[in-house]
Amino acid sequence: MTLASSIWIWVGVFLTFCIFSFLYKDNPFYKFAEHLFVGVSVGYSISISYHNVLHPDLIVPLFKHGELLNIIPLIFGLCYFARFIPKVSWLVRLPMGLVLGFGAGAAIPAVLQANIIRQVQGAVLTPEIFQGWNFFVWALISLIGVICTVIYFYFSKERKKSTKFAAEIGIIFLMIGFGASFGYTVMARISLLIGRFQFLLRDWLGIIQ
Amino acid sequence: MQRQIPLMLCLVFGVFMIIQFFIPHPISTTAYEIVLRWVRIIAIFALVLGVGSLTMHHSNKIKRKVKGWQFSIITLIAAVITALVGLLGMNVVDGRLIFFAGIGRTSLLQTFFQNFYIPVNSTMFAMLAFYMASAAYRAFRARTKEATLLLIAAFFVMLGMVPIGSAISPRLPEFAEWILSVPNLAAKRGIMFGIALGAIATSLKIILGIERGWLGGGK
Amino acid sequence: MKIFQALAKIDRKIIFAILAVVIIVPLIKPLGIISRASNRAEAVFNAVDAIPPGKSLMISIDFDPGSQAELYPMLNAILRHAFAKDVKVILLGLWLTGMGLGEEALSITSQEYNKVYGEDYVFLGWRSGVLPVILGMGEDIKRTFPTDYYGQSLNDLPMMNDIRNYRDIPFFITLSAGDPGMNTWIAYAQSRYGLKMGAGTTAVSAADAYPFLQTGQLTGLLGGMKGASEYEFLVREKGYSQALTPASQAMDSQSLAHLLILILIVLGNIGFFFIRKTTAFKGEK
Amino acid sequence: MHIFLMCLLLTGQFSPPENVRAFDTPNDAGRSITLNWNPCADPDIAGYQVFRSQQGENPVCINTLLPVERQFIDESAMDGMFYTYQIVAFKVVGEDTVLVGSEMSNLVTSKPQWFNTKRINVLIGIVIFFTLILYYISHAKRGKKLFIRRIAGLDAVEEAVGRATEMGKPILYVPGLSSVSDIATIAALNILGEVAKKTAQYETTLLVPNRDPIVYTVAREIVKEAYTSVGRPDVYKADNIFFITDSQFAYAAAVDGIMVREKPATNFFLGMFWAESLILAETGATTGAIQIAGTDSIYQLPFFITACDYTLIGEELYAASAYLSREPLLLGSLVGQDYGKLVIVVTVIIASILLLLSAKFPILNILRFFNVG
Repeated sequence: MTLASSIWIWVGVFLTFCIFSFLYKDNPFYKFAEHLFVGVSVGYSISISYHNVLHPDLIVPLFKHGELLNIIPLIFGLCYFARFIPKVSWLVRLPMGLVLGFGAGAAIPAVLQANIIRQVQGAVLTPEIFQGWNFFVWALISLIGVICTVIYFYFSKERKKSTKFAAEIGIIFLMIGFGASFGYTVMARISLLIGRFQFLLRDWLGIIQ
Repeated sequence: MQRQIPLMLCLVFGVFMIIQFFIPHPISTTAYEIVLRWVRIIAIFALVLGVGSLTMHHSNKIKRKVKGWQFSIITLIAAVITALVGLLGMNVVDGRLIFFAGIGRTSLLQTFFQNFYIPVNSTMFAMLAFYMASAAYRAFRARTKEATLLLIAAFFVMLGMVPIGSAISPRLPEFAEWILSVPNLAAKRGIMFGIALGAIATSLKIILGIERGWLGGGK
Repeated sequence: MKIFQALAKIDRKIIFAILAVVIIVPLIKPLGIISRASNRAEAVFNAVDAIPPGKSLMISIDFDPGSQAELYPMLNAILRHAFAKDVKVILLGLWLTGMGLGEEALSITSQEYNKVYGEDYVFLGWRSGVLPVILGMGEDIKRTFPTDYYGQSLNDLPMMNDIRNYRDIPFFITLSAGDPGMNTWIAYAQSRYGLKMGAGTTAVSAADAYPFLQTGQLTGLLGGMKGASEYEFLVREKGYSQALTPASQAMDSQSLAHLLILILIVLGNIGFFFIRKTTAFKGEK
Repeated sequence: MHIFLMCLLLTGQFSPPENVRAFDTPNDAGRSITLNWNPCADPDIAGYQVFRSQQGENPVCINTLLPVERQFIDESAMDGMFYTYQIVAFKVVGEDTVLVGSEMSNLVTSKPQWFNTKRINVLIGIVIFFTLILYYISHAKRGKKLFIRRIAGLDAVEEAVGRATEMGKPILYVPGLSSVSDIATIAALNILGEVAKKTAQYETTLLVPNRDPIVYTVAREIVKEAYTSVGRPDVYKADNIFFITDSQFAYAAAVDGIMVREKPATNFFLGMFWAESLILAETGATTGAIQIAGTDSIYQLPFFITACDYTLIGEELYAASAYLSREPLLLGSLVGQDYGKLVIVVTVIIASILLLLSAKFPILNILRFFNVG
């Protein structure tokens, strides 16, 4: 066991305990660490944005290479500042409209392709299922599961006997699916805690390698 | 005009992006690349909104001496110092502080990240494991047959996905994998169809200006 | 009956303490439960293994320190695998606050294998806007990232000479903690440009990846810290690295903690049924 | 050039790559030609070289490939120029490199295309879904009635309000932790209006803690309006709808505090939630409140389902909000999406039947044309 000598490790340990102290209750130590974090995160974002985007993508092409076409997005971008000037605050809608339109237009074919067409293709039964009984049964169960889940989320018809039954099957699949996510989420949270203990035991106390 | 022009822009760029998807011709791809570049540059400024409103939020707190205003000072000071450290490219090389040396591995920005950002950010979510444990005991109940089914599936996934599961029985990981790749897959695919259709409907409404809640953003 | 009522009143702080013990003890005194790699993890490993030496693997950091314990060991293991196989690496990220982690991982692993920046690996860093970044790289990487993370022009980095867009990337891995991440890459890069990709995800979203695995939109999956440990195991088994394997070391604690949670759920529910039954009985009277 | 001559000289040492086909790469922006070939039978070859001859000039080596390659896409071709290609296999024998070349390929030129035929299925999808959604939205806007079934969760809402009244305890309503830009938040606010009408009638206290300042102002308006609409503005207490903090966990801790102190009879958690869902639902469960949750966050749903008495799952939340608000835009697009689902299910079933039959009757393979299956 060799205690860490770096002052920075001790800073990290102090902040770790500040956050953990929330388990007892919300307290000034937690608030301190949280507010420090928010501040550092803003400063960090500003720095990375400048070095990775603002400088190489805008300042250099515009002022060093004289690519004047970049003035257009620059003007749109500056409109975001209008938010803080009440008289012209509507100008902020210009970049918003452009970006939203772009995003929506890009999303429609992408979502249709990746999440509907490819998934329909995946759900369809193919002659390959005749290769063995398990292929056949599992593929059939999957297909029934998909259809029943979709029926569960069908709202524009009153549920009749058959659809009611299908929706009940659908909820079974949904619950198993949520159960799987649940199990995995438990796993995720535990892992994160282990990660912190590894930091404390390894980097700070030097008990483990 | 304050509404028409933004809506028009939204429509034009939305329709362009949809049509462009089907046209591989250079005329279309050149325009496409220009649009991508513009959006990327505009997106930098969106950060201004975030930083601006956060700064205003905290400085207002300080001005009005709202409860806990002292903590807002910490946020603002931390933000300014970190931004300076990063923008001025401060680096510590062989114990000496040098400026305009970038944001690489010797930079003070990287040191700040590793020792202020990482501990807080990672511990915040690590804390949830404790709440998970206490909720496991006090709240996760098989109160309905749906919840029972959910807990049973979770039971097998939790056991089957860690090494101790396969130590108990090699069947456990197999069964967990079956749960994931048959019923779980079906459920997730069904949900995905719903979400995808919702996304398409929302996007379409935005492009056509039927859904214009975002216009309120400028008021 | 009284036992259950007493048990129901256990302070949550005692449960907190038990969990801490269950995690810490196996970290110090490992139990040595053997861990094997799943087919899903092997698929990712094999895809990286099949990249011809000299070609490039692209990795995207779509997480921040909030999921460091799960995804950071994956990043390290994959980097070691690629470096040991003389596969070049292009690292970038969609999460701004993950950049520091990428920098750290590269500085550690590149030294272990004596890799030269610009020839064996590049760090493209972060660009704003997510969609224009993913879509832009499908057309031209150098126009999307004129410079790397450090501000150097990509034209000055020799390994980027033969790389124009996704067609020159034989395999891609997203290390995804949410949005933007796995779903974004699948919708915009995989479907549109046919990029062959695998995913390392936090366990939280691992179950959501299964529809994509079945359709082949995803080649393989590393799910959470367990997935990271599987990759570490494969890299070690094949002799590519002797470095520490933090995710594998954590698996004993992970196993025991899962057992604890399961026991807590079962105990809690037994108490629940017992108390509910007795109160229902009283109600009938 | 030198190598090229050599390869011609040494032909015959082992069988050359055969059947080299060159064609304009389809569905692209031009400047690209695709080559396919049948590989050498010899397993020991070290790789292939690609030679290109431009407009009948001498061939030049443009790339060297690994022996596993079967295809090469030449992205250095110019549109409108005519090329022929040759694939040369090479092999190391002792100290010499032995080369064997294929026959020259067909004459080929590259050009850009105006329509990506591979994406025709996406185009069909867009036409179908756009039509459905727009048709039902306009239908609803013209004031035509659209049917949405009442989901069971809404009965649970009424029951829960009733129970709180009986017990004389307050109701806690958490409208999620996100902003108004989230559809889930909008849905939560719509349902809040309905709950507020009930609490106004029964004179039950309604507590609404907020994390987002804008959601807070909207929530206040909605509750006030609901109280006025049922004629009980006198019972409305502005202080019961309040802003706590924008910090995620501090908010959760504060709401926990309210639950422990005030012991509400009913807790509503509707809207968008993140990791804090667990903390909220747990405390609520231990105080013995009836809990009704609803969110579209898949990751938080499992916690709500196990810790709450009733949970609105994903789209059920939207449906509940559309049912209560009767807003044409919400209704129309919900019904349009429903028909979209119908299209998906029918496609899957028909395609499955056709594909399974195609094992017997190959003519049904026509589906491959649409890339379905």
